[in-house]
Amino acid sequence: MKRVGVFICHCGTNISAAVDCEKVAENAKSFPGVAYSTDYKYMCAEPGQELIKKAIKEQKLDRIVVASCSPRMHEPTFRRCIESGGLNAYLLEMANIREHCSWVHPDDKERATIKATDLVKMAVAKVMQNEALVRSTIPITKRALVIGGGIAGIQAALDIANTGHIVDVVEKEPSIGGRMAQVDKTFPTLDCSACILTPKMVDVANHPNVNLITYSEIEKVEGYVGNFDVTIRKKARSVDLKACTGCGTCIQKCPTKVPSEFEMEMMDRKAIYTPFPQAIPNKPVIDRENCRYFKSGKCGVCQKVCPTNAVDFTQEDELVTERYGAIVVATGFDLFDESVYGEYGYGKYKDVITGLHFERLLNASGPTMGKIKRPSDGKIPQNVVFIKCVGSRDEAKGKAYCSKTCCMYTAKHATLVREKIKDSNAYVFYMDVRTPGKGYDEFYTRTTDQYGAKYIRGRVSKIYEKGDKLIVWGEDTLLGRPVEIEADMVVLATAMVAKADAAKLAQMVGFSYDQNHFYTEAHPKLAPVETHTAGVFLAGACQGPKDIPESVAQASAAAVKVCGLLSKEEMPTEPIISAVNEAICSGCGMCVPVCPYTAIDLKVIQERIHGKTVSRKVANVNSGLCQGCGACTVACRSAALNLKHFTNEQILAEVDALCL
Amino acid sequence: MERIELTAAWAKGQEVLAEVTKESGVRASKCYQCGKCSAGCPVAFAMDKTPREIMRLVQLGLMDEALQSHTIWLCASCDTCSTRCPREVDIARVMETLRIIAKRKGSVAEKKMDLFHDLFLKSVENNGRVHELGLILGFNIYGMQPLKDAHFGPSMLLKGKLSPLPHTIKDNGEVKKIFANVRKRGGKL
Amino acid sequence: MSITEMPQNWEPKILVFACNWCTYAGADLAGLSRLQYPPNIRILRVPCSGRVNPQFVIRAFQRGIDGVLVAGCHPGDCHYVSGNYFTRRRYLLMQRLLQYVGIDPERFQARWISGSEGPKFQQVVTQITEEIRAMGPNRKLRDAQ
Amino acid sequence: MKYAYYPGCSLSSTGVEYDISTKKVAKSLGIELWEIPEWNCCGASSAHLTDHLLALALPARNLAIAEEKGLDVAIPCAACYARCKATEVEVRNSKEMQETISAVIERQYTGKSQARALLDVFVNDLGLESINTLVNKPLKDLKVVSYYGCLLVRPPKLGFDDAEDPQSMDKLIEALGGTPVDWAFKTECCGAAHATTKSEVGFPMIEKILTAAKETGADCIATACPLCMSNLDMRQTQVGAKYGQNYSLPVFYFTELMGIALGINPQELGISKHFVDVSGIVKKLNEAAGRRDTA
Ligand SMILES: Cc1cc2nc3c(=O)[nH]c(=O)nc-3n(C[C@H](O)[C@H](O)[C@H](O)COP(=O)(O)OP(=O)(O)OC[C@H]3O[C@@H](n4cnc5c(N)ncnc54)[C@H](O)[C@@H]3O)c2cc1C
Ligand SMILES: Cc1cc2nc3c(=O)[nH]c(=O)nc-3n(C[C@H](O)[C@H](O)[C@H](O)COP(=O)(O)OP(=O)(O)OC[C@H]3O[C@@H](n4cnc5c(N)ncnc54)[C@H](O)[C@@H]3O)c2cc1C
Ligand code: SF4
Ligand code: SF4
Ligand code: SF4
Ligand code: SF4
Ligand code: SF4
Ligand code: SF4
Ligand code: SF4
Ligand code: SF4
Repeated sequence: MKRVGVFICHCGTNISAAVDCEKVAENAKSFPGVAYSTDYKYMCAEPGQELIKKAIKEQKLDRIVVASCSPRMHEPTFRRCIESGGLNAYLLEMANIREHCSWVHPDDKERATIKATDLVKMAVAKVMQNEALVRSTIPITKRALVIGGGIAGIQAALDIANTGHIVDVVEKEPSIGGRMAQVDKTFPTLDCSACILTPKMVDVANHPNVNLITYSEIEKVEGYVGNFDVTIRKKARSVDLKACTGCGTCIQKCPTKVPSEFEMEMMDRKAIYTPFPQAIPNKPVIDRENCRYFKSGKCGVCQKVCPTNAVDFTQEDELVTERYGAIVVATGFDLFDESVYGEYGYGKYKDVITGLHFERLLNASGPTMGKIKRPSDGKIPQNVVFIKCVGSRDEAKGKAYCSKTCCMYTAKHATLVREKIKDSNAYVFYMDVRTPGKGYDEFYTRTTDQYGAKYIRGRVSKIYEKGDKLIVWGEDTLLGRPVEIEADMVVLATAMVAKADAAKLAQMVGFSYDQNHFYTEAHPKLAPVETHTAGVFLAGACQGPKDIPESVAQASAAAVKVCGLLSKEEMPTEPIISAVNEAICSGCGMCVPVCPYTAIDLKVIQERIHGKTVSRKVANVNSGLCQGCGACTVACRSAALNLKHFTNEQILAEVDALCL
Repeated sequence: MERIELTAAWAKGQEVLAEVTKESGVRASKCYQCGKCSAGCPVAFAMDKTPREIMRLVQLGLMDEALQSHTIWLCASCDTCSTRCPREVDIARVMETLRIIAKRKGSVAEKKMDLFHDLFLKSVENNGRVHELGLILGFNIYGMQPLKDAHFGPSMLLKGKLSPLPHTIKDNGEVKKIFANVRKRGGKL
Repeated sequence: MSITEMPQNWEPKILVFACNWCTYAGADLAGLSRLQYPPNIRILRVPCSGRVNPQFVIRAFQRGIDGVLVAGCHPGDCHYVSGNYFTRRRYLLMQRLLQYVGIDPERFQARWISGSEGPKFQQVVTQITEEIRAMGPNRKLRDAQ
Repeated sequence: MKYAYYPGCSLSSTGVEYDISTKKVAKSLGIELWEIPEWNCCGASSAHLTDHLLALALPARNLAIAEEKGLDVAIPCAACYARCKATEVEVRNSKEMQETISAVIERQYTGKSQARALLDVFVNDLGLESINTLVNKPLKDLKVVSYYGCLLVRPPKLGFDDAEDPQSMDKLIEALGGTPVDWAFKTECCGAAHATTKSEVGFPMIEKILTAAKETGADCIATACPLCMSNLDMRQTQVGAKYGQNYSLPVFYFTELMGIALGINPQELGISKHFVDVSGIVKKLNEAAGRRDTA
């Protein structure tokens, strides 16, 4: 026999003013299963809790209903209370007779009392079906993985490592550093990007808790929070990192020149190369697609000149599998392919370039040694036109969103043109100037006031070459007149877009992305670094356009989340999850696509039927992934799935209790 | 400059704005006033308002001003603006619709152009095809500029480029019917 | 049953399935803000509006409930990513099913009410109570039993 | 290969040579053109300014006749093509419009018969390689800027070529043995719509295009539209006089250049009907061909 105890709270007069608590307690005595019912002034207070504990013992109660405030307020309190009274925490139900009753019906005590009675009746009916549930735990592997070694990945890795946890950083390129390494100076302070980035790169490389795994990619991810099994492909570098001293002799002697990706193809690199001088690791890699040895079997110069015998043509890709407790994804962004703007002639006119090209032109170790020169003829441009929102805020040809960084970096570029080129003009075509951020608008104001850049409100419609000039057609929308500029160079502030392989990576790790393939945070305001997948966190521009300060802030936030997770030995799991009744599951698989957390898969079980062993498919809920939403239970036509603590039977019992 | 009282203007423009929206299929609110249309418009130099300004007038419901502008008549229907608009606003279609409505309302800023189109269509209705010589002569006579482009005439005739007689199709009943049917459906031709 | 046979003092009884994260919290907020509404609704807490099996709704009508409201987070705001998306799809199916079994489909409603929309909660349940009251008691299935 | 052929009004007057050269070239390429009997004016520059339904109905009649024959329509004039294409697309995309139009023209038109630009047909259906193999008098050393005009490749969603930097005519010139010259005014509007009614507006537009073409050092302009032709050829001297320029820049229909390359006697193609003298170019081509013959 089940013995339910019912406890009606007055909440001082908060409840009792509108609900006749004694009467409700009295009514409850007649509900099936109720062995004891009482009311009290303050249930959550020490004496109230003692009252419950005492009743459990004296009345031999095996399940409890508390009718009081919202369970969102005190469910944990009363769960702890009955637990210390010797009952399983999940043998509690609450009836919300304050927020949902007394407070909203203060003037109709009779009907409020009827309603409170109904609510208690429902809770009693439900609790009769409650089962003891146990919170289990899963062990946590105390090692974190950071995917992507840009500024966001570097910062996250450093913060995690500094708390004493081990971090692996997997970077696709031969060096860490990301886009920030390509940028020359950074807004809003104009300090040199390398000067602030390089020390961080060195720190992360030298940190005893950090393993850099460069020139590598994620191949497979299995498992879930606490225990992700990740397979990493270490691409053949053709240089033995341990033997190589980074002397650079091989690079000097290599006869093969290839346009450098890092320098936006405005300069050459060799087939054996480091992407940039401050690269980390500062050891070369052979680009097998272009190396003569790999193309024709001839050459091998680098191997011959290497004093330490580090060049190894026979190296092969290596697959390693490692277990991690948490993952930070920090894979950054790409730039929009502006060649879709036929009217701007990108790709056709050499002196129409992107902002990133311009960064390299500004950089002292770039193709022009930091002198702003035109790619076509090396002349110093006098009139430089900047066009903002290229590919951003353009539904027709590009992306609908704002790329957030380009207003600022264009202001930076315009400032630098005026600073570096005597008598130059910087014209900026803009639609809006978006500079929210500390010191940002002041920076923009200096660009116009102090540096005299000319801002023209309007989008450019056409650029064409006339002699060695570029004619730019725009409208000054503030004047309402078409305008034309004879420019020497045009710089397009192209949109920040998701990495080409962003969706693939998200599918592999198992979290969601938006229509633009930026990664989706768990909540846009309150969980901006979490994903919907427990244990996977986001940092930097892979989640959406961001500048460096924001990327760093997000990285540190993600690191805290990771450390919070790794600081525990094991993790309790919520027992309110879905369970499969294998006996009646038909294996139809209807439930599988419904689960937002991909917690359900089909497994094969062996059964003995009439003395024969047969195997069949049944659904299998991964308790580490299930979050207990219950969507699957509705999808199952055989009613083989049920959600613990909110079972079909429990809910139907509540419905019946209310109606009958 | 005269101050516009926006609330009253907005209320007044609603009916025409609804017509423009319905007939052009363009929601003016989509335009974010970037000016790319005007920047590339080949006729902008001759217009009294840039195409973007026309869109702005429509957005604010200042329909009289839009309908009375020369711009809508000067637009060459080249589609440059619609092709490049980042918000996929079909401005050329808005211009077209405004012209049609201006004509309907009798507020035509470029009377001569309007006359030409009328003659053109009359020629089509009567002959099934356009008789270029007749059209040009007619236009210049009605338009009070009898000698305009006259110097092209003789050499055109010589080159066999202008026929003194209209080209007609044998049975023009079908084309006449098309005009009649369009009129029946409310077309003001 | 004709209107004249309507029991005296009849009050509609309405069952509200409220998702734990949005609508239940919205109802709590209505309480905290002391926003009054008719005492005809009874809230049944579910983790997500997507947990509501059409079976539950049918059962309630069978047992004589006068109206059912399923309420959850706004589309796109679901605590469980996509649960309310299923609710949306099932809603129309449910209404058709009810029509089939002879219940006025208007007795069944689905609404999106977030945790910060206390006033909206008040407004929605007030409105629904009045609508159901106007429809009179649901007898169809109970009588058929 | 068989197409319905819609010449349009201009090709029987100002653009006769376009009609003549089209027919000759199609014949030697083995393309059969079935001229739509009793075709009517598509309403080109005027109908769409007066009434949207009329603007769709006029071209629809011609398209409907072609549809009855089961043929797509090859259209040389860019303006006619644009109107016909707009009709085809609107009818195909809306059942309602299809019914309305069919009722207005009192013929059935479903949008199945497609409006095709003649250039598109030559370049994409017949193909550049086939054309190239038939060339026997290549346009050697002839530098040509291709002028597509504003209507041929717009709107981009309907076009058969890139709306900002179309290539088909350039590639065709190349296939004919000529040298296509890249420039930025391929699709700039020449203001043909205002040629008669407000020519003062058209002049600066024509000036821009002719100046840009001249600056590239090209020998001539190739065009695909009789309205562009009138503006660039017939009005060239007038515009030149106004801006103090002597362009002397011959303008050809691309079909004329094709005809010449295919070995058809230039006179038969109607090139003597041009206003700007083309004899210099013909002579140059003949000399080149002669050199080749004797070599
Ligand atoms: C022209 C320009 C100028 C700018 N100027 C400034 C400025 O002055 N100030 C400022 O604050 N911001 C500036 N920014 C913005 C700044 O570049 C970004 O905020 C910053 O780079 C974002 O860092 P991140 O680490 O998120 O991404 P990234 O820098 O893109 O780094 C991502 C890293 O992940 C790696 N990766 C990608 N995919 C994978 C994968 N599948 N597996 C493994 N590794 C992967 C990449 O190789 C890369 O190393 C500028 C941006 C541009 C385009
Ligand atoms: C009108 C308006 C609308 C907004 N709307 C949005 C929106 O829609 N979305 C959005 O994302 N953001 C919005 N914001 C911004 C949002 O309010 C802030 O981002 C957010 O409140 C910042 O949180 P905070 O904790 O940093 O600061 P606060 O919210 O200011 O909290 C600071 C706390 O510190 C306490 N405190 C201050 N000094 C001391 C002291 N010396 N000792 C102890 N305690 C102290 C204060 O009492 C306060 O409780 C809005 C802001 C405004 C003004
Ligand atoms: S349990 Fe809730 S209702 Fe009771 S006294 Fe505490 S706060 Fe008030
Ligand atoms: S591979 Fe050899 S030569 Fe090249 S940098 Fe390393 S040690 Fe020097
Ligand atoms: S083998 Fe390849 S990498 Fe080495 S020197 Fe030759 S080309 Fe360069
Ligand atoms: S940040 Fe500025 S330039 Fe960049 S997309 Fe946004 S508004 Fe345009
Ligand atoms: S309850 Fe929700 S999270 Fe759990 S398995 Fe079912 S659908 Fe997935
Ligand atoms: S649990 Fe239900 S839905 Fe899932 S496979 Fe089994 S029978 Fe099908
Ligand atoms: S281009 Fe489009 S969005 Fe921009 S002003 Fe013109 S109509 Fe508006
Ligand atoms: S269609 Fe009209 S408004 Fe648009 S660019 Fe052409 S001439 Fe200008």
